[in-house]
Amino acid sequence: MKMSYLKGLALAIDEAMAAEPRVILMGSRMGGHLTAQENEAFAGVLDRYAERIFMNVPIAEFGLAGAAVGASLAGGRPLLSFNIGSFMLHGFPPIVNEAPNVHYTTGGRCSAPVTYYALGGIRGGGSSQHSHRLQAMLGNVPGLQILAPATAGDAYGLLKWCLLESRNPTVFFAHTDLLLSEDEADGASPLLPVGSARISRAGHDITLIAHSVTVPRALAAADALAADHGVSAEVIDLRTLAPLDAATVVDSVRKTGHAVVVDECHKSFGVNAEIAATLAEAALSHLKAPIGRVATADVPIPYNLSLEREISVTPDKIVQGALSTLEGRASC
Amino acid sequence: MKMSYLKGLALAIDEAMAAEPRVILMGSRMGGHLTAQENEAFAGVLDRYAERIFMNVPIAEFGLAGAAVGASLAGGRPLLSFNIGSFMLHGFPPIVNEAPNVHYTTGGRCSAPVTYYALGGIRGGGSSQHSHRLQAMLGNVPGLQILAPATAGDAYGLLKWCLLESRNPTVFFAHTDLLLSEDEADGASPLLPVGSARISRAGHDITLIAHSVTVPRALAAADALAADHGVSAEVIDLRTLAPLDAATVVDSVRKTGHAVVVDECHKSFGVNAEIAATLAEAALSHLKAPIGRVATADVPIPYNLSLEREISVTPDKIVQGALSTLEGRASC
Amino acid sequence: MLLIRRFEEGMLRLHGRGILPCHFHVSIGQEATAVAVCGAAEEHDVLFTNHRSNGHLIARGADPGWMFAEQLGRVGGNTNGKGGTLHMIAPELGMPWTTSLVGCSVPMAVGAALIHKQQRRPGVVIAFFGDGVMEEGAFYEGINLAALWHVPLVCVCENNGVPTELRKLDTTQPSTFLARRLADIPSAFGIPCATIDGADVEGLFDLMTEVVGTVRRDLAPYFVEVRTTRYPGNRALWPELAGAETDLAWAWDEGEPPEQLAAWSRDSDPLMGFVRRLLAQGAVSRDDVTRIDAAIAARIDEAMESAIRSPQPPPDSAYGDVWAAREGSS
Amino acid sequence: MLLIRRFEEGMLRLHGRGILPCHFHVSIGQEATAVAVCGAAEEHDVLFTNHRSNGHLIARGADPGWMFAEQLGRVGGNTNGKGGTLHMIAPELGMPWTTSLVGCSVPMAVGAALIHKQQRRPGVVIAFFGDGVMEEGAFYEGINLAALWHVPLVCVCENNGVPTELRKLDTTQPSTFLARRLADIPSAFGIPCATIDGADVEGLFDLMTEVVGTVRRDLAPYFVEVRTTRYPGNRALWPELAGAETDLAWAWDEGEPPEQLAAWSRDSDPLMGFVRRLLAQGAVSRDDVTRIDAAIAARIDEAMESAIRSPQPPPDSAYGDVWAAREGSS
Ligand SMILES: Cc1ncc(C[n+]2csc(CCOP(=O)(O)OP(=O)(O)O)c2C)c(N)n1
Ligand SMILES: Cc1ncc(C[n+]2csc(CCOP(=O)(O)OP(=O)(O)O)c2C)c(N)n1
Ligand SMILES: [Mg+2]
Ligand SMILES: [Mg+2]
Repeated sequence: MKMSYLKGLALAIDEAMAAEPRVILMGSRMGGHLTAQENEAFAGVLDRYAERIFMNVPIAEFGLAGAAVGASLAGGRPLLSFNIGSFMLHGFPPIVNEAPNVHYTTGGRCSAPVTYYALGGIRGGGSSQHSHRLQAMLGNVPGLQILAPATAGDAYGLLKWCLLESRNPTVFFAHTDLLLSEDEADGASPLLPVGSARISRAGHDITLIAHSVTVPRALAAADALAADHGVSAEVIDLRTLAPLDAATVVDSVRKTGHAVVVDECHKSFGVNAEIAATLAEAALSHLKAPIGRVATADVPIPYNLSLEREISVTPDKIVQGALSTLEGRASC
Repeated sequence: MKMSYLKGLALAIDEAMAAEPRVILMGSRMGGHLTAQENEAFAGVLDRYAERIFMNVPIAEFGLAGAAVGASLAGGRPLLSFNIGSFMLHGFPPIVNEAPNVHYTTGGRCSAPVTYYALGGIRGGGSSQHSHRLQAMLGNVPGLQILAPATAGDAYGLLKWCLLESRNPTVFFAHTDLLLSEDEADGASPLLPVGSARISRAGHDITLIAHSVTVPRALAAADALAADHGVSAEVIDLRTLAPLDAATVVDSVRKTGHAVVVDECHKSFGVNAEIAATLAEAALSHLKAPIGRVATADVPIPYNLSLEREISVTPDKIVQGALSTLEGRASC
Repeated sequence: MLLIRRFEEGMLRLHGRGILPCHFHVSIGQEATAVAVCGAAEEHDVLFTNHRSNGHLIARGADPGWMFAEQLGRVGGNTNGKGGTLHMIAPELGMPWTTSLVGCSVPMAVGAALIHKQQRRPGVVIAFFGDGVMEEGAFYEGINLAALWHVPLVCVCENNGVPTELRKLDTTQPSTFLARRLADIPSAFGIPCATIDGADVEGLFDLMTEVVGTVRRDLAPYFVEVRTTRYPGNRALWPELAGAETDLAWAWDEGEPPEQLAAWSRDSDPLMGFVRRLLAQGAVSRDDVTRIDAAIAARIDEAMESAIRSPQPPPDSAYGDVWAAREGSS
Repeated sequence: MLLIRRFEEGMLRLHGRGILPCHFHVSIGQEATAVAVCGAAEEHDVLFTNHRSNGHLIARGADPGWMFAEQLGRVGGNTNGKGGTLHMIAPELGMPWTTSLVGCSVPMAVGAALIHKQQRRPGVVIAFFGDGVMEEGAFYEGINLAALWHVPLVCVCENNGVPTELRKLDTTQPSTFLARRLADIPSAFGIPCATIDGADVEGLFDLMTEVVGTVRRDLAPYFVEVRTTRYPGNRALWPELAGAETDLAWAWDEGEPPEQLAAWSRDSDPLMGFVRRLLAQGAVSRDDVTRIDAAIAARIDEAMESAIRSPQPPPDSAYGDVWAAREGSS
């Protein structure tokens, strides 16, 4: 069955709430400005579980993030939606410094199974304050699961897993530019435990390592590389950033000998840095060329759409990065 | 003149406040639990500029961080001390999403020359909530200068530069374990613009890339490597993480062919990842072995001091990491 | 008020033409607040606006020309396409930085006011913000600091969702914010408060003149809650034109507002109320009103068209302005 | 109260021996609050304590043995050396997680109370926190949510810096927090409030019984400010013994407290006051007091010595407990 990413989220929530009465839903809407599509995807869900839905809330990201931790400590399994990811910064004290510490600091006696949801990313006109991609920042927080799936099926499977199975705190990043994308998926797909990457396209000349919105862009680049340059690119969708499936990445690069990391975070200190470092540590002898890093430029996000595009990751830039790497040059 | 790191900070503040009436000092004390030593280092300073000192403040990190941005917008040059770095998380909305955006988002018309000071790091019994090292997280924020000097002289020079010359927002990380360390420095040292690393010890077999508290540990490891293993290690003190002096790092590794990044951040997504990625992109062909990453383990910080030591970066672990790299093995 | 209204109706037309880059906000029905506050402000004062900034800027004297260009992200705006609708700034008018994070402006305004006081500068600081700000913790940290440091700060809280019949009172039914009387909170911190009907521009002007004067004299914070009733076009996520653009002739009963606008226009629109009172007092004639309106409409049309013709900023300008040059070097 | 006092005096002795890993806190002078609140609480209630947790834990029934081990970071504590002084927990007593971030516990307690209500669980939630919490924005976001969701939450604000002469009133001189009457703030959010002298354990017990009962019945939040006067040993950054350990014989004028302690012991110590009243009422004899105290002292000494003998956790245990196993698997 074809399903949109938004519908995948709605279905995961619907099924999880049906299966598990401890699941509650808090916070803001999940579809950004796609109100109509969100309403359609969620039709019925919010009514069906009305007494477990707390979506009419004040503008109080810290308070809500903290309340979600508390709810998880008391035996709830809360999903808190921030809508726009940038607002998650307000909730960093609980998200970074409460939830991920609970299990460890209590010597394994308690845990905080809370799931935070946000639309990460550059969204068109969001300018500097509404376009954050916080996954790299949060990656430096031990004890926090970070998910950034790229497809409807994975969004469904991972979110449902978080709500039903995980006993760790999780941050789940969706992306405005993915919400309406469709792929084959259905409610019968198995739960998807965190920590496993997916090879989205097999190839043998070069590995493109992507996550979230950069996956479809890397796939488009792989098409262009094949069609225009006769290059066979393997595309890896990381899906979960913490825990990271380093083995899949390393194995692929051992095979292709070339790697370009594709990342919507700013380049410096981005997810791309961790992947490149992992390869430099674990696959160095297999690398035939410098690791390319195609990422958002190290500038705040500008408002104007052509400027925004200029500093963003595009299939074109990925193609250029791949070609540079294949020629043995650094990509920037 | 021998000077402690604390004294370097005090002297920078004293001289900057004398030279520039727009400098104000806000927030909490700067020396953590070293009250007596802090009082001695700052003797007189707080009285001398009493009307520009706002150190009796509520527990309101967000409010203070925001107020500091506002003060800088209105023509002040504030220094805001958080004391313990973990509390800076409360101030992330202004620190991450206001100050660094001002210059860019106003098209270069305004700027926010605010300096945030904190004691970063693992401090002995701080447990999970009081031991943060936030420099890697903040590295992914364009427009934010990040300083983490290791010596009294650099602390003095960089802090004074921030207070007098910089027109960009800056986060300055000191470290409890550095505050009492002494080195040659005096008030006549030149201002130290951000963005330049220092070669703390020259060597030719391997490059150890460190910052903040890992610099003395890397130097100790270099001594041991020389004495016990006949290895000549070059030690680089990054001093400023953003902007990063990649050239100094790359040049050194081109020369030695071996690199170990030494970092008190958690390993995954730490500063070490950015440095390793920079090398994998820009110096790959010169690398004779995988890049070693010696960093704090990916676990929250435990309370017990022997557990804390177990997961921390020590000279021993750096020596082991260097030897592994020299043998061509990954260091972990 | 009329210039603001016509500017924002112009924004709705731009939106209709599909050329605004993204979500935006209009302050239709809140114009009196902007006009009264900026009327009471002086040149050296510093103002912080928010995501709903058009009124504040125009009332402060900003030119609709660059404002349209800014809204469109074009050259000729104030930021060369970098800031845009959520970050409308005018440093030349004492509006150096605009945040769109709900709540952040309050502590920033406090810090600015601290500098004004500490450097003995002329000028107070004025912060405009919505009622939603009081749901954010930053507000409380900010007002506590304002009270602690005793800084010259005027907090203008635009409570823009008050039902018509409650507008002249000082309490509302709790929604997501549980305090029934907003002013109770700053009062608890020892900050003087006033509450006023935002449809009453004359009353607003008198009050704001007094408040700003008091803050200027006492160098201490003040909190004003201005209560307005939501414009029917502001009920959905995206603003829309409720029925029709304002026709000032409704003031003399020539034609009628569309049904969805009628009650609001009659009871809650500060602009129509003001026009009606001016006419009733004989301060202006219908002809005056029509003539002024036509001139403003022409000015808006021209500003809008010139903004639309304005070029996109060059792509590589995206890489500039990250780092400010060091002190004294620029 | 006496067990708490002797435990914390034991902490000061451990500190004197230089074997505490780091900075710690004692609640000397606040014991009555802990005892009264925990006395009013029931088994199913969930409690959130803070960095100053010894009293809350002991009053809830925690054993001094594991508590000393936890304070020392040893095996035998409740977290195998991972948590320590800032994170004293007791899941078995309804205290699953302790934050030492000022302010964070309030929203967490609200969320826990939401679950209690939504799952129709027995038990209310009780949050202990200091007056400093009201300087943090999180507090306000938390109480607004508590009022919005109408959750069974008892906020116990321990205002521990009130001058003796003001303790029975409900206002203080503003310091870094500008609200003179703390209760004004929850009141503004529609939350019922009470204010009480923290040296009056009987009064506290009556009040807390009533408050906890009301919250249990109405499933709605309540705020209590408990006002205590700072123990002279709690004035510097590190706690220290002010003069001498408490000698209960001071209650019958055998010997005298050291000068620095005398006024506090006479006017502000809830423990000494209680002992004096019990003696005056004839409810206990001097002998009873002495005997009980000796038994407690022995228990504390033994607990402390056994904790000191307890081993360090094995080094590689540092790498465990990062990830919790999936649901149902453990
Ligand atoms: C920190 C933060 N959270 C959420 C938002 C999203 N947001 C933008 S405007 C708005 C409503 C603000 O309400 P109010 O302050 O009353 O201003 P109004 O829009 O009514 O003028 C919200 C929630 C934001 N911009 N910043
Ligand atoms: C967010 C945060 N900021 C600062 C601190 C440092 N700190 C620890 S205890 C304390 C004082 C708290 O005062 P109060 O809440 O009144 O509790 P008390 O110590 O008086 O019991 C402070 C500032 C902290 N732990 N957390
Ligand atoms: Mg509003
Ligand atoms: Mg206190």
